[in-house]
Amino acid sequence: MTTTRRNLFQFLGGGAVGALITPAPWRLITDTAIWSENWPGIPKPARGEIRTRFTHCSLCTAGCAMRARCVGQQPVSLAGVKTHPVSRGALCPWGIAAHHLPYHPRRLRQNPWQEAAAAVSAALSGGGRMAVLDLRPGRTASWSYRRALAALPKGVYLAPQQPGFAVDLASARTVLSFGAPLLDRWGTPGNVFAARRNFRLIQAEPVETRTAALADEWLAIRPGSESALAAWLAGELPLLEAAARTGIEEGRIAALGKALSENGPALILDRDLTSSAMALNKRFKGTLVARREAPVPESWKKAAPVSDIAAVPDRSLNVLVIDESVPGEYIPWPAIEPKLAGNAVVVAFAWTREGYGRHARYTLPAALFPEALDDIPGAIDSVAATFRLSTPLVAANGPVADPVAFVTKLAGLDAGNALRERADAIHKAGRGSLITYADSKSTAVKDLKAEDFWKGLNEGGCWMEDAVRTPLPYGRGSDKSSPIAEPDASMPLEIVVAESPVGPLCSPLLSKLYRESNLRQPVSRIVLSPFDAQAAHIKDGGAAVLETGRGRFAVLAAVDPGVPPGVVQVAIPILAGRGKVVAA
Amino acid sequence: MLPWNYGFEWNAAHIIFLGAFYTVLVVVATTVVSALIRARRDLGAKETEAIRWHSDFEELPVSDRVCRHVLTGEFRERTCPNAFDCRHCETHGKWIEHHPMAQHPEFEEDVLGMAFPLDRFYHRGHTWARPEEDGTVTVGIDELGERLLGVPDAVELPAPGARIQTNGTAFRVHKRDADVRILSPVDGEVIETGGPGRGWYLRVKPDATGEPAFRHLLRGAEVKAWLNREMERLQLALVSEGAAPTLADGGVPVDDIAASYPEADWDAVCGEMFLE
Amino acid sequence: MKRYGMSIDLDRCNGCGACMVACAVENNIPATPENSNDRKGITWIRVYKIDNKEQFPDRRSAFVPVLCQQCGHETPCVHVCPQQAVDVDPATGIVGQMPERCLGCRYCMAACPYHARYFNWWDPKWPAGMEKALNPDVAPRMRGVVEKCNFCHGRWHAAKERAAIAGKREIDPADYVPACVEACPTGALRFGDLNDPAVEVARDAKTPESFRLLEKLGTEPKIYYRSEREWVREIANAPRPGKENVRG
Amino acid sequence: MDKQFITRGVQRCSTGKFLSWMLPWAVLLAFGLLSAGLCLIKGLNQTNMDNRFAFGLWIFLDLTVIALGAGAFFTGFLLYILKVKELRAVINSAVVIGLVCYSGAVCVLAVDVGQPLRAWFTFWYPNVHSMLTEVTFCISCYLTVLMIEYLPIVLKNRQLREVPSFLLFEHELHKLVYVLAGVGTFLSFFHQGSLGGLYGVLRGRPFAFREGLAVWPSTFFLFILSAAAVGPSFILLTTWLVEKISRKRLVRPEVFRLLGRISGLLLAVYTLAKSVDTLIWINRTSPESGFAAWQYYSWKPFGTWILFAEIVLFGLLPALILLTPRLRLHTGWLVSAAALACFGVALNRFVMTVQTLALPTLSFDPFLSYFPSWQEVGTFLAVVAYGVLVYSFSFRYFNLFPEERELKLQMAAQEEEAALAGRY
Repeated sequence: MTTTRRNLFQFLGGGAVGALITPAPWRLITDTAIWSENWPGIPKPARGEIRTRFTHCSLCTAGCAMRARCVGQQPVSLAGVKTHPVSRGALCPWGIAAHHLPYHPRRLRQNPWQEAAAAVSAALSGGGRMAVLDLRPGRTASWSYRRALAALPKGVYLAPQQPGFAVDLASARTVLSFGAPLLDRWGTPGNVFAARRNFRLIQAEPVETRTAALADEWLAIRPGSESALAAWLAGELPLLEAAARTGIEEGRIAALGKALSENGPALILDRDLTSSAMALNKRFKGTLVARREAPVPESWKKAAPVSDIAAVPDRSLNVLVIDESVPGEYIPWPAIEPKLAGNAVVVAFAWTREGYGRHARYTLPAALFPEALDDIPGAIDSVAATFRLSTPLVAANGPVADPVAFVTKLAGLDAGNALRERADAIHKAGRGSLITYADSKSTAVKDLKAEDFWKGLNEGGCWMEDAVRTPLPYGRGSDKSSPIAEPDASMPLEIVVAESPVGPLCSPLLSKLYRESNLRQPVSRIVLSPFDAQAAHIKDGGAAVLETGRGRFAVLAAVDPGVPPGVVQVAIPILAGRGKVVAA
Repeated sequence: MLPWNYGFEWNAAHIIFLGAFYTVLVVVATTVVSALIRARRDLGAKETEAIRWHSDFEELPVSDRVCRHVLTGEFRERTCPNAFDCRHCETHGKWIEHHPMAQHPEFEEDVLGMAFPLDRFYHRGHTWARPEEDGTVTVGIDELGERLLGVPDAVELPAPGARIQTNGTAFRVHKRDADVRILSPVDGEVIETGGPGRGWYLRVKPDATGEPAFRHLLRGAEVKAWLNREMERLQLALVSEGAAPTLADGGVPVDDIAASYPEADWDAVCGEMFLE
Repeated sequence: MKRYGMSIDLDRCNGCGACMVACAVENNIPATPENSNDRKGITWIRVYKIDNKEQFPDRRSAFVPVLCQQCGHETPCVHVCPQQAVDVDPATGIVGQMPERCLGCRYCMAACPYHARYFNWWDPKWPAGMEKALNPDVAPRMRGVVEKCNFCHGRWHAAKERAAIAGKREIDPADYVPACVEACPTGALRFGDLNDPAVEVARDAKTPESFRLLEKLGTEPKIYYRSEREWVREIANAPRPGKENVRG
Repeated sequence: MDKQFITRGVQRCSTGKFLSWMLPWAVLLAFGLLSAGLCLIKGLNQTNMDNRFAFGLWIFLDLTVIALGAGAFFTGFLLYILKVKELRAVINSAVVIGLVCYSGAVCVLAVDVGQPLRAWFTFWYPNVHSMLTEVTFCISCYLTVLMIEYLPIVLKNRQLREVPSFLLFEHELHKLVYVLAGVGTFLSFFHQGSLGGLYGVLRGRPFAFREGLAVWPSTFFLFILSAAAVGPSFILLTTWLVEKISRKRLVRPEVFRLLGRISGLLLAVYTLAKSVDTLIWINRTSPESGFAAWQYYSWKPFGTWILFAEIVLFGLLPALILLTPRLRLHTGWLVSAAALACFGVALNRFVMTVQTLALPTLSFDPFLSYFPSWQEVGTFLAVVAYGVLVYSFSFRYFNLFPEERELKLQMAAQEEEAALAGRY
């Protein structure tokens, strides 16, 4: 027979129908689902060999040990290191997302190094005075600044005041905290939470912060009356008056005094660790100890002294270099500005323009965690001296300028090797031991060669002095409590800081804590009691202006009956003080 | 959904649910397909005209579907069950056995001033059929029809040789906005076509001759009764289509009714009168 | 046959949010656009700040992490999903969501009493370069599908593989811990197999202070909360509207 | 101009007038399509729905229009299965309404899901235990049936039936239409029911959760009842509207009354069933899942008034009116009762969808509120406009009311008599 076209069609048709009763075409349909998985614009995570690397977080002075899970060289997640004796495997939300920092959209992209250098040397040519503001003193980099400034004719080294002591939480049994955010990114979180089980926490604070919420006792004291309570504890104020001023029943106050004196060792803390309340530790044998620093090379000792910004004469600075590369205690600009001479050159080293960059003539992009190699000074709660590096996890994403190199270059000093020199000095001193995380071993320094010590530090090791408690010589500072402040009428509200100092918003994912859950109070929001809100004609969620000694801030107001009248709850530490709120 | 798909199990839930689903699909599909097949078959069997007439007949108002014997007053009340095809109507068959319709010459051929000669049979769609000596049948539009259409604007006649069937379309007439399908009074084959001027439209070679072949058509005494009825219907139609009720006085309809009711929806009027 | 569950000590949670961030990092969950609100974000684990509805100075607050409660009986979301995109793994008792099969009808979200399910309202987007830092073990989800906590399925899978490589049949309990539990700095979150009486979680679940959310619904959640505070334990029950939350 | 397409002997307005009526609706439709397009292209972030209010205006719309469209299946059932011949006067109109409602609902559902391209997954991996699967299967099958039922109406168009094959197909299909009516009834029955089940099975939402028979919660049956009850009411309402707008008599008053009576009977049964169900729910179902029923109604604005409105004001009241023969004689009463009934079913669907989601389940939940975005409203309006357009078109060119021509002649006859009476 001859095959006609008709036969062909019949064959094809039959084939098609027959195919329908085999799984093949149906499977095909099923597989098209995969197509709708690969939605356009969905990034594919890079695959590759999984490595583990160790470093220390330098977002704050806690310097928690970190285990980075990397694909090749790229860190994809961070976790704490359980074997670290201080941080004990704990990380805060900022630390957990720190590896996103290099990709932050608001990061600086230009590097006007030449112009800045030229302008600075021009300003110094006439024998001008140069100052460096170091937001995190105590680092090796800080030593390099001080050495450079000592070499310069009129160099001044500025840094926020550091308490001369460390806090030994582990041995405290009763802790009285005047609004110190003890359980919220204070000191080294891991260390605090480990110690928490051993002490009774009494939080004296006008608003219920995270710490107050979990404290064994919350003394909801009247705003601004901390000093009154302190004064009573110092025996300078009768109980009745203390009760009257603080709004706490006499019974509870008395019980507090009893607890501090009988259930020792006691510890008294406040938010910024400077106020006279700290002096109470002398009276109650507070577990404060002398702060200890890791050894430094002898040759470094001729360094510029640490001076307080307040001590600098007004309009005396021709050049101010601000090292903002590591987040630290923020000195408000109004305190700095008067010190600058006319047309002073201000150079800020930062990762974003949103800090001092707003005021500086030049803002240079500094390398930041986890791109920069730096060391981290001991936290307030680390009793023993410690030395650990935050070794870079990723190459810098974009142009970076090294502030230390910038400053030391002016003084013709080479500090490129400072960390190594410091490490050698520590090794020479031969005290303490090196803790390595990969093998979770602790090796005495004297059993190590300098090379291996340095290598160990770079692989995410931590040097710790063997625990020695040097009791604090309570000489400095008066133990007299300061006079109780009288509220002034123009600033009717007490500004109370309810959030721990936020690190840099290092990752877009931190929106989970703010925009996506309202778990934490954003810096742009204040919280008022219904009374004050009503008085100022502010609605919940409405816009408002917060007036403080530090200027006026446009904010969003939230109303919460949990906030006491007379208090405005904010999230920015530097705003603490008195102020008033008006509707925008 | 199919045994080799994710999550399919041979359990009651799946079997009942999917069983019901597939049954529904099958039933619906079968219905549509069988309708298609039957339609195709009808098309082949040249059923179109018959079916059109039947569905038209169903659409007619009950008042228009009355039996011819009601018109004459012989029955009090009866709706035609056979779509005006009395050839298959037992009632009609029995009735005329007992009451044979005599052809009396004394019946006048003039009804309301319209000529309705008795030498022919009338279809209720206003056509007439006249058997000729040579066995053919002449088909034309009756006087009332003529007057309704007046002088047609156009006429579509079937070609000689075409088949026409009772109650099917014989030919079409266009008048003003009216496009009227004129129903055929007989079955047969067209052998010659006339036209408006010539008093007749078709000459047909009928399939059957003799009385039974014309049993479904009106004749003799019925005509007048029927026509009176038709005049009422015409009047209603005219009124409902927006013409002034001037026929009310029983006056004689003018030659060209269409012309005298320019405002009336003539399409509707003709549709009504020609049973479309 | 495992029954993975979690115990959450509300007296330890300080609401720091580490778990939420760790979860987002682990599961490649992007941030929502600036203009979004807390009802369109994706937080597989979400820490709620709750209070005793009193005024100052009687106000007391606590923090409640809420994640998928992994209902073990009549699991609401599993029953309603029209295309089997949700299932319970009999081997682990974990309620799994298959985004690649999800149609985005959101019926499961209406069905979930714990609001633990989240919809991708936007295309997933990360700042330029940040996609390099995504977790290779978890595929990002496309817009228009529902997702939820699956006890870090990626980690479970990895642990399985490691066990297989080591030639063990069971995975080492210490080797499989969800990201939130690992991240919790206060140790408020604990994770483990509720069928294994040796683990802490199983013991926590039996303490008198422990409770489960909306237990009376009969969905047998596998997340156990505990608190010494009477008013905190009240959250286990249905809402009781007070004047402050009855709004027009 | 388009006269030859209009059924012979019925009066329709001029083409110009018709177009000017359609234009605004067409504009509305265009706007709605724009909104829907935005939702499809940019995603559902265009809406104001969120993780907590996962369903919004659209689901409410779907449930409501499908309840109102129930007239199609129920009338078909009465006419072809129970042989209630009078209903032939409205069946075509009912079919068109049903088609409009169902196709509208399906379109909105397609926009409402996050991944419309995966809609077929539901057929491919059906979870036969899910009410939504039942809904999807029924709605798609029944829509097909409705389209087939709509076909004869279209093919009966004056010009189309000139084509022999159309004429014959229409004729043969119409002979088999009772089969379709039967299937349609079956499907629509389960469809209405599963829409009710959709919420009734939500164990996690004690406000909506109900006990029931076998796999079906009581809401399954309540939805069928309420839909069957308001279906005729809605046909009554629309027919009356069309009569008013087109200034014509389309059906005989007896048909109106019949529709009213059917509606009234079923509404009475429904109201009774609903009350019993509510009592069981308040006293047993809800408390057993740990929720005191009173608290649902202490969240403003949803006080007990909503329960009262649902059962008494929009249930019992219209039922009584429709069951009172004396009142049935007045179109005013009939229409307003029908309107009440329709509004009642809408309110019931609103309560089931919106209130269910607004009420908190966890003790630290707030009471939620939600307001649709303009894109949602636009899509909603698109369905309305689409309905009006399709219905108007069908009304003009197809024979939706078979008795229209006859009624017209009757009117003429009456005028005639009046005229004669005037003369002598």
